[in-house]
Amino acid sequence: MRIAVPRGALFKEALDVLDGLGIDTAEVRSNDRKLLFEEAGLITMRPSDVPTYVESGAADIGITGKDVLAEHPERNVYELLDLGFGRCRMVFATVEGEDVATEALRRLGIMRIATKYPNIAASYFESTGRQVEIVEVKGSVELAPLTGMVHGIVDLTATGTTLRENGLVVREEISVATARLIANPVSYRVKAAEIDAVLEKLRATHA
Amino acid sequence: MRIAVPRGALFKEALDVLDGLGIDTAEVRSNDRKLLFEEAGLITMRPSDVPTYVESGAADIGITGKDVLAEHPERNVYELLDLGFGRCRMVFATVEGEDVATEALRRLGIMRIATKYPNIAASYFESTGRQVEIVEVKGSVELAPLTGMVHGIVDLTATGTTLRENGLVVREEISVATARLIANPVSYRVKAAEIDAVLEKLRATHA
Amino acid sequence: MRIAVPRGALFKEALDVLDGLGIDTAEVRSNDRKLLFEEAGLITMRPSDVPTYVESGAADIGITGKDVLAEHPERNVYELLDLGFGRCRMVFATVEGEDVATEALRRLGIMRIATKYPNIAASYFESTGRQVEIVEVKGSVELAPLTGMVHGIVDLTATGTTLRENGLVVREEISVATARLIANPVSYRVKAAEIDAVLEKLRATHA
Amino acid sequence: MRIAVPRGALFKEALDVLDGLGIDTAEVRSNDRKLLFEEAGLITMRPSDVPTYVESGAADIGITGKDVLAEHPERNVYELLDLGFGRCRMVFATVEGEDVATEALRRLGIMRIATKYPNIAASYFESTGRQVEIVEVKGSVELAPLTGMVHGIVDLTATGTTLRENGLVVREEISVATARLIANPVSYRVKAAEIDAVLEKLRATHA
Amino acid sequence: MIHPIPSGTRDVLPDELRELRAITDAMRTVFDAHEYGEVATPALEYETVLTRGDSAAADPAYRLFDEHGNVLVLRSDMTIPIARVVATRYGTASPPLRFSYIASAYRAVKQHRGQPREILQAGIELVGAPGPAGTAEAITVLCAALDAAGLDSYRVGLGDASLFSRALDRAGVHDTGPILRELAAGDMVGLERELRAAGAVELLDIARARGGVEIVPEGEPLREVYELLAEDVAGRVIFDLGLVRTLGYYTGPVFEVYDAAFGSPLGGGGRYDDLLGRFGRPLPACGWALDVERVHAAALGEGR
Amino acid sequence: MIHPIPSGTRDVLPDELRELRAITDAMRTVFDAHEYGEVATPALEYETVLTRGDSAAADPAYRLFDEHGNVLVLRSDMTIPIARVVATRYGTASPPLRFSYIASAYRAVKQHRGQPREILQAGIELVGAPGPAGTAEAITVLCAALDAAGLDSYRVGLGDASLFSRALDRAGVHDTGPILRELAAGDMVGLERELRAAGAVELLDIARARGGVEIVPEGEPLREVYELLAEDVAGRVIFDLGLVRTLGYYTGPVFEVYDAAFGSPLGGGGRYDDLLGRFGRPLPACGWALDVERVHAAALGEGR
Amino acid sequence: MIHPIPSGTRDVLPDELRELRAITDAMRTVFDAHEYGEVATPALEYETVLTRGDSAAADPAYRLFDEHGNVLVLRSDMTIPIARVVATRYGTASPPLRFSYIASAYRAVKQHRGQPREILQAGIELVGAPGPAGTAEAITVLCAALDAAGLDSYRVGLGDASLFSRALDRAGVHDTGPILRELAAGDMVGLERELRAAGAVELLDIARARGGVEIVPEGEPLREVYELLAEDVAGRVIFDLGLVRTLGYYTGPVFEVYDAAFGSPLGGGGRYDDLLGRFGRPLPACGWALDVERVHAAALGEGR
Amino acid sequence: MIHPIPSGTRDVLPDELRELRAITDAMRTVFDAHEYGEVATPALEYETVLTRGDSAAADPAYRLFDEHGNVLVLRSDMTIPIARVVATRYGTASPPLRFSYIASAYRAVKQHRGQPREILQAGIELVGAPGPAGTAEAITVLCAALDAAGLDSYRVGLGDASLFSRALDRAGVHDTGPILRELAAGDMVGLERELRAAGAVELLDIARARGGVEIVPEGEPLREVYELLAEDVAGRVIFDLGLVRTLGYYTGPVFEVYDAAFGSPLGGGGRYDDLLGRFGRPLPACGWALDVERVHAAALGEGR
Repeated sequence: MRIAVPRGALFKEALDVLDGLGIDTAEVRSNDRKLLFEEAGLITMRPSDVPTYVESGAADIGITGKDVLAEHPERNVYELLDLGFGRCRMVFATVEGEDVATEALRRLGIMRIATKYPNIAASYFESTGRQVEIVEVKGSVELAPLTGMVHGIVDLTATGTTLRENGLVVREEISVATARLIANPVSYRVKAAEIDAVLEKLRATHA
Repeated sequence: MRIAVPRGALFKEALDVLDGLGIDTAEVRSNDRKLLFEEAGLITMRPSDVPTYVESGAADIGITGKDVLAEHPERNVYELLDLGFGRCRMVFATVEGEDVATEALRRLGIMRIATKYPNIAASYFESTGRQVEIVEVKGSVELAPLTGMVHGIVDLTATGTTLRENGLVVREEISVATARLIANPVSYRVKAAEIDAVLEKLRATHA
Repeated sequence: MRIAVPRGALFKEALDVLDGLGIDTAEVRSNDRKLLFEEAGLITMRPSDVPTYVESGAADIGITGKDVLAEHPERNVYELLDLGFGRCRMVFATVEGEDVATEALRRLGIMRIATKYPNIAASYFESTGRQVEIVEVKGSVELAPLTGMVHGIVDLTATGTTLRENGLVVREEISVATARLIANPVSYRVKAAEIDAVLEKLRATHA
Repeated sequence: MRIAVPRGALFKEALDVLDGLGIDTAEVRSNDRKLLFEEAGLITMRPSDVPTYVESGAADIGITGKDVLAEHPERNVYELLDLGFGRCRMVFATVEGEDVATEALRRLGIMRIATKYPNIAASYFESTGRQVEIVEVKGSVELAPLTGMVHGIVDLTATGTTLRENGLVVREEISVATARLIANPVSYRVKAAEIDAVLEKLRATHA
Repeated sequence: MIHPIPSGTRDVLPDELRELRAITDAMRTVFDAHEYGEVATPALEYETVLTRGDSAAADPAYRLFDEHGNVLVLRSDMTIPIARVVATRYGTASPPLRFSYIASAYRAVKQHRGQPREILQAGIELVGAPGPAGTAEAITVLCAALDAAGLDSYRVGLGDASLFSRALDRAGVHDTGPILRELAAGDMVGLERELRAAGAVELLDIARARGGVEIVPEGEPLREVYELLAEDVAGRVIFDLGLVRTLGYYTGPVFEVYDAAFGSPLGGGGRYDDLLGRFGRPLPACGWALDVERVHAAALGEGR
Repeated sequence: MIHPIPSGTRDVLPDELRELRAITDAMRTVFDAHEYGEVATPALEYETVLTRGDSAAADPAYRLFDEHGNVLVLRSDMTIPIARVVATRYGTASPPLRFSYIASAYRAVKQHRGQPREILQAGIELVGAPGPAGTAEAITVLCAALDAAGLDSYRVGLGDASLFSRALDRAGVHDTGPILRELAAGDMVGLERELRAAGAVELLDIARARGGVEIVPEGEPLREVYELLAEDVAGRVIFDLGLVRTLGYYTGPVFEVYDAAFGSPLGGGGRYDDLLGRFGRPLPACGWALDVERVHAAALGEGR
Repeated sequence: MIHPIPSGTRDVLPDELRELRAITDAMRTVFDAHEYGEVATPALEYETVLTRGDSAAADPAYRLFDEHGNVLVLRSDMTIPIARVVATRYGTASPPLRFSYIASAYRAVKQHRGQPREILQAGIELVGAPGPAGTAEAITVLCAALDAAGLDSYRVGLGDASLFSRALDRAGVHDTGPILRELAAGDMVGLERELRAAGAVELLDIARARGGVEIVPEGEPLREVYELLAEDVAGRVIFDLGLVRTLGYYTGPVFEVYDAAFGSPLGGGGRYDDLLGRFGRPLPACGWALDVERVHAAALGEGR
Repeated sequence: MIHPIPSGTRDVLPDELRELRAITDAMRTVFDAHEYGEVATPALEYETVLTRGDSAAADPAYRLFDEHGNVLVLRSDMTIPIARVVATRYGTASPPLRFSYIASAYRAVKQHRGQPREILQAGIELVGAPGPAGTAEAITVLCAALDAAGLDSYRVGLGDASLFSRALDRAGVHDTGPILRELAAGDMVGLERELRAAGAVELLDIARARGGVEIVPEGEPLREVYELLAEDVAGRVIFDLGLVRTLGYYTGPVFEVYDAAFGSPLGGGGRYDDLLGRFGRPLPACGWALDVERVHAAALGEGR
């Protein structure tokens, strides 16, 4: 059985989970450049690639954030368990002081929003009756309103520190995300016994 | 005038270019967390966000790689100068040994290709008469063929070291990319004198 | 008030109806070439043109056959009264003897049908699960199957004599048609009193 | 070989043509109700049905007016010879006096036209830059403008008498139509010798 | 050279547009005076949004797909788009809300029928003002707009979309579909047949009744509306108890504008107290739309 | 020169087509042997006809309009067209009716996902033969077709589309929509949340149960089906009590074909005892479809 | 209940499909024997690709948009898709290349004309074999396929798409558009008028000539083709010097199949030596397609 | 409840619409004062008509089919429709003809770019008045409209669509396609590469020149236009010798409106002396269009 492991913010805790399953993560912890650990059955990658590998069957199961899954609901993977760690909030934030986004909405009919999560942001504002223009950015979203490019942002935040440091205030909370265990649909059947064994152990720990 | 500066592989050389223009980059070099340097007129960001800021007018000019521009030809920015540095090749690579991609093409009619550059990859294979299924990944592309998820990859490589380390060989070279100076179309006119001054200095250095 | 009067099979009885309303039809009866009788408020035309004139408001009311109305349900006219005369049947007929239409359906998957009523014919066979190819003809429909052009016909018949003379037998009856009084929707309101007076007299006679 | 013969205005002269080909038309001339004359190889029908029978192959050749062919250019038949008789003009006519159609065009932007030839009429006005609303009627077209339903008509006229009798004047002539000999495309090849024999005789007479 | 435009559409040149603009400017002045704020919505709407309002709105002239394969339609009227706007953008605003518009709508018409597919409409929607007062206000603004457009001899046909259904209900008829279908089609022969089959042939007289206020049964909302009308407005009204508007969202009084100089209605409207609820903001409402080109043609026709 | 073809489609050249034809010919021989008569239907169907069968069938890759403005779609499977054929053309024929097909179906897939939109399917429909005998016959023909295609290590996942709904019903849960939505999405976290909210968290174990016949509760139709299977067919079965097929018309036992050499199911099917009734001819039915190109890819994968 | 299917399409039930399959299987055996490798291409192609082959290919029955707004069409024949395949996928392969197909094509037909829009075609393309040998090979395979389908009395009309143009050129006529348009429309009256206007009325006799090989002028390629045909094949030929195929890509000999038992041609083809070049791989080519359902109808008609 | 509208479109509510109407009313007063008669054309045009004007007009946001399968598009600007009107409806009228419009246009934009697809435009077309006098009149009306809209700091970029082509011609460069493509794309790197390959790298300086009238070569039409401008209008002009408008029909002077308060041009226009001829009425012409919402946003931005 092959497991897709997220590097980045979820990495450490994901490895702890694997330790709990009796998987030897020593090499993974020590080798920053290697990605594929055949012996341990692990593949490390960016969290947003985890559903891609699991969906294709290149990994049987994997760990990634709910934010990634929510932004790409079209991925055909099974979501087996909420691992609880990596808790973050998806928020709508603007520069502190008068709310320029609302004023733009009234006089221009629309507000511009920067985000890495265009699907989540678009459906959130649509559901609350506000017309927005989504500007997709790949890097530090908090920069966008400071330059005047947008009226506000939608982004994931753990502690809110980065937002505060950039003079942004959270205006609305959209949702909460944690790490999830996911599985390939074929593996879920033909490797049912192994996957169920993993689930049992994790439930004992995380439930 | 506001300038969008790419962090990452192009960062150091981009700052050297700015030094040559007489811009004080000391604070930028020393402060890893700050993004907006009002005094120096600089905004730092991921290379792939540079065209976004410049197109919107949030930055008047910016520096980014040709690969970013080629993957997103719809961005309405002016490409003013080839800065020459940051030279990389866009290549098609597969696992060394027998070419599994070609065999897949013959019997299955199609080969699967992982890439961060779906537009470039798709149009390359289309132009060479090969049917492909593009798998877009966000992180380390070289991992994908090792797991069997794809038959080959299209990726940017500077030295080829990462490819070699992962047992991949370059089968075909697609194009070459270097850093470019770009400008917002309105700034290009209403700030013509300032932009031309920059260009003159850079041409003296880079041509 | 202007009345559209059908020439042809319904002509005589339509004029009798008008006589009953106290309208002087003498000139109409005697003049075969004149079409517009201003004084009597009558316009004579082919039955299939009656809904056209009434819908446009060029005539306030008119008399025509239900077959015409059923073939053109898109005409926006009010159907006020069944005048009872001009009774005909819409039938499906084929050449007597073995039913070539059914055999065509089995081996060729389709049967060809000639008709002046393509809408009625198409919806009838569709509703009975048979695939047909409609051949629209303008003149004597009964000729079509005799030449081998079609496997059967859909046509209006009063007595069945013409069908019999041409060696055709009625296989199925589709519907029955009689003459109807119709009105323009605006006239129906702004000339409500006059139209209601007509209706009252006719109901006394025809109900 | 089977020949489709038009009843109506072209009937007499069409029969004369057939006489010239050595075909015995005596029974056709004498029997008004019969449609199919197997022995003589003749089928009689409305001129507008002739292309239908010939296209399907139910008749090998036929005679009909150019107006019928022009209104239905989609019919896949071969037009072999201009027989010269049955000469008529397709005209645009309005009520005599001030031209109400032109005034409607200026203030309402459009004029309404009644016709039995919607395709010919629509393409004529389109080609002359006038916006029209076509009202298709089946019977006496000259009635339509007298009732105010339309501003003008497009119709076929031989002598212009009917138009004059109804107070209409020809404003423009659209085209001229005569009787034509047409053939089924398959018959044209597999019965080439017989058809060429007919053509030779007719050319001797009509050219 | 021939450069055709789509059937059912046309170019409007300065002479005609000047006359049409005089009409719309006059109407806009009426709307402003009555405080109906003008709104504009996209020409294209999702079909699923329009059919939420009324399934008959699913048959406009032009339909296409967006890049996700969703069906878009060129709007067939402005009532449903404004209902959508109210539910989406005025979710918490206090009623009544008054909106006006001057905009093109698109209709499906048959080939060779020559009818326009692109129709310039002027109209209002009064949201959150219940009838009969709301209905009377809408009819009053309607007559003001027609007067402003220069029409002399127009009449307003006034009926009630629920009246006949209620009568059927009282008569104990449950399967009303076939009956109402014949009524809507204007087929009195079919209506009689269906009523007879349902044992309620006596209701035929209601369906056919047109005339003065005396034909309106006591207690009907139509009477209350009538009493609220000023004399000049009331003088325009013809009652018509069988009046049915083709759009399915009407719930009470409905009206249509007629002019003897034109063979079809010039416009119409009515109460639609359930429509806003289908979009998630239940509020009573009433509105109407006029076909500006028909108003223009009728004005010219009257002048003859 | 570049001459692109639509994304999600591809050309099949003689080398590959020969291998695909060997598979379809082998399957057709199986169909003939079991007396499943082959039918062909139009590639395009009216959307309103497909959605009568199943609203999920309204989301195929390609939609267009006919000359009357009706929406046409390239069919997304053959089950609904065959249901239409039975209702329309076999209105009075005596059941059971056996049909087979080898035909392309069309699917909506996201951009840059690289999945095919034009899918060559081989399958059968058994109409008028009630379960469990009908179900067992369909599974038997399925395994015969897979064997004929040369697959060695395939498995057939077997579940029941109604089992979980019935369990919810017994647990007194009425608002099952949110629960079934999570199950269909394969979101066990969401499923647990919804079950907990409905006070039925103990049902989570059913949704997750996969294994041998021992996991099937006594009295379930699945047991009867299993008992009717020959030994070699039975040996292919994995029970999966949470198995849900995306198409909404399934009413009882459902199945999916898996092969470790391929990351997605190779095909599947099940009982749909209500579907024919929606088209006016109520008959029980069962059927399945295989994706011929996936079967081919799995056969090559097994060979490695 | 009524469940319509798009006009011009139909369901094929087992009785009929068995007869059609017997025909296609017999033809496929002929194709295999002559080493024509079968290919399959997407049902949908980009309109811009098809019109590169021939602008007349831009008028198929069904057109739609992909998610980028590009126009897709259901292919109207297989010749252009195979030309695309050769240019795209066989850019460096050595000619000659032989391809066959059995596939549906889609045609625009008028309403109420009842003609099919979805047409099952069987055909071949012989790429890289220049005429007359290539043409003779294609006609030979054509007759073998018709024989295999069980037709007895068919004839092959043989003409040349360039013959009349060359005659016009020799007569010094330059503005050939109006003349060729009349010829293609089968309007001999118009043709005479245009030829007379161009001072070349004597060419009318060529346009009308049909008969044995004696009508073919000396030196014409048609004579060479004829000499290469075996006796039984040659016996099927009727020469027709005015024969024009509606598709514009033909460059030399063209042919059509007739049967007295059917009122329209059963199929046809010809040389198209320029088409491949438009796709970037200049190779001479020749091919034909038969309408399988017409072949079936003609076979039944002959039997009567 | 969510009731989405198509991406790239939006609702305009009374507050905003009042501000937009103030702008369009002010512009319309300017148009009337200069005797530009207002016209209205169908929102939908045949694609074949638009592409006759300019092939780039073939890429609007929304395309659909009419009942005959012809492609219709929501117009992407008003210049081509007015050219069509002139050719079709003013075939014999004496020039000059002056037209104005206030109408929506529709544009193709990429997903997730958030740009509007439905754009409210105000503009004029001056037909039959040759440059430079006609060009100067158009620019004068443009500035009057921008002043009336309340803009303070706008600038008018002025170039010439033919200037660079003429320079290439003088330099003996014939294969200008790749060079002009790079210029239009704003890719100066590619432009330098292509110019170098063509041996004309010295022209790069022309493509990059922006500044006062002094940069305009003697004898260029731009100088004549400039001399005809009143002082206040001339003061708005920035010359830009590399200015290229994306629409292909421009033949001489072209212009664009910039405002530092907005990151994209507010509108633009130019001379198109060949366009009318393509529609059969060869007349010189000049015109421009402003994006009313951008003008509004720039006015608000200036105010900050």
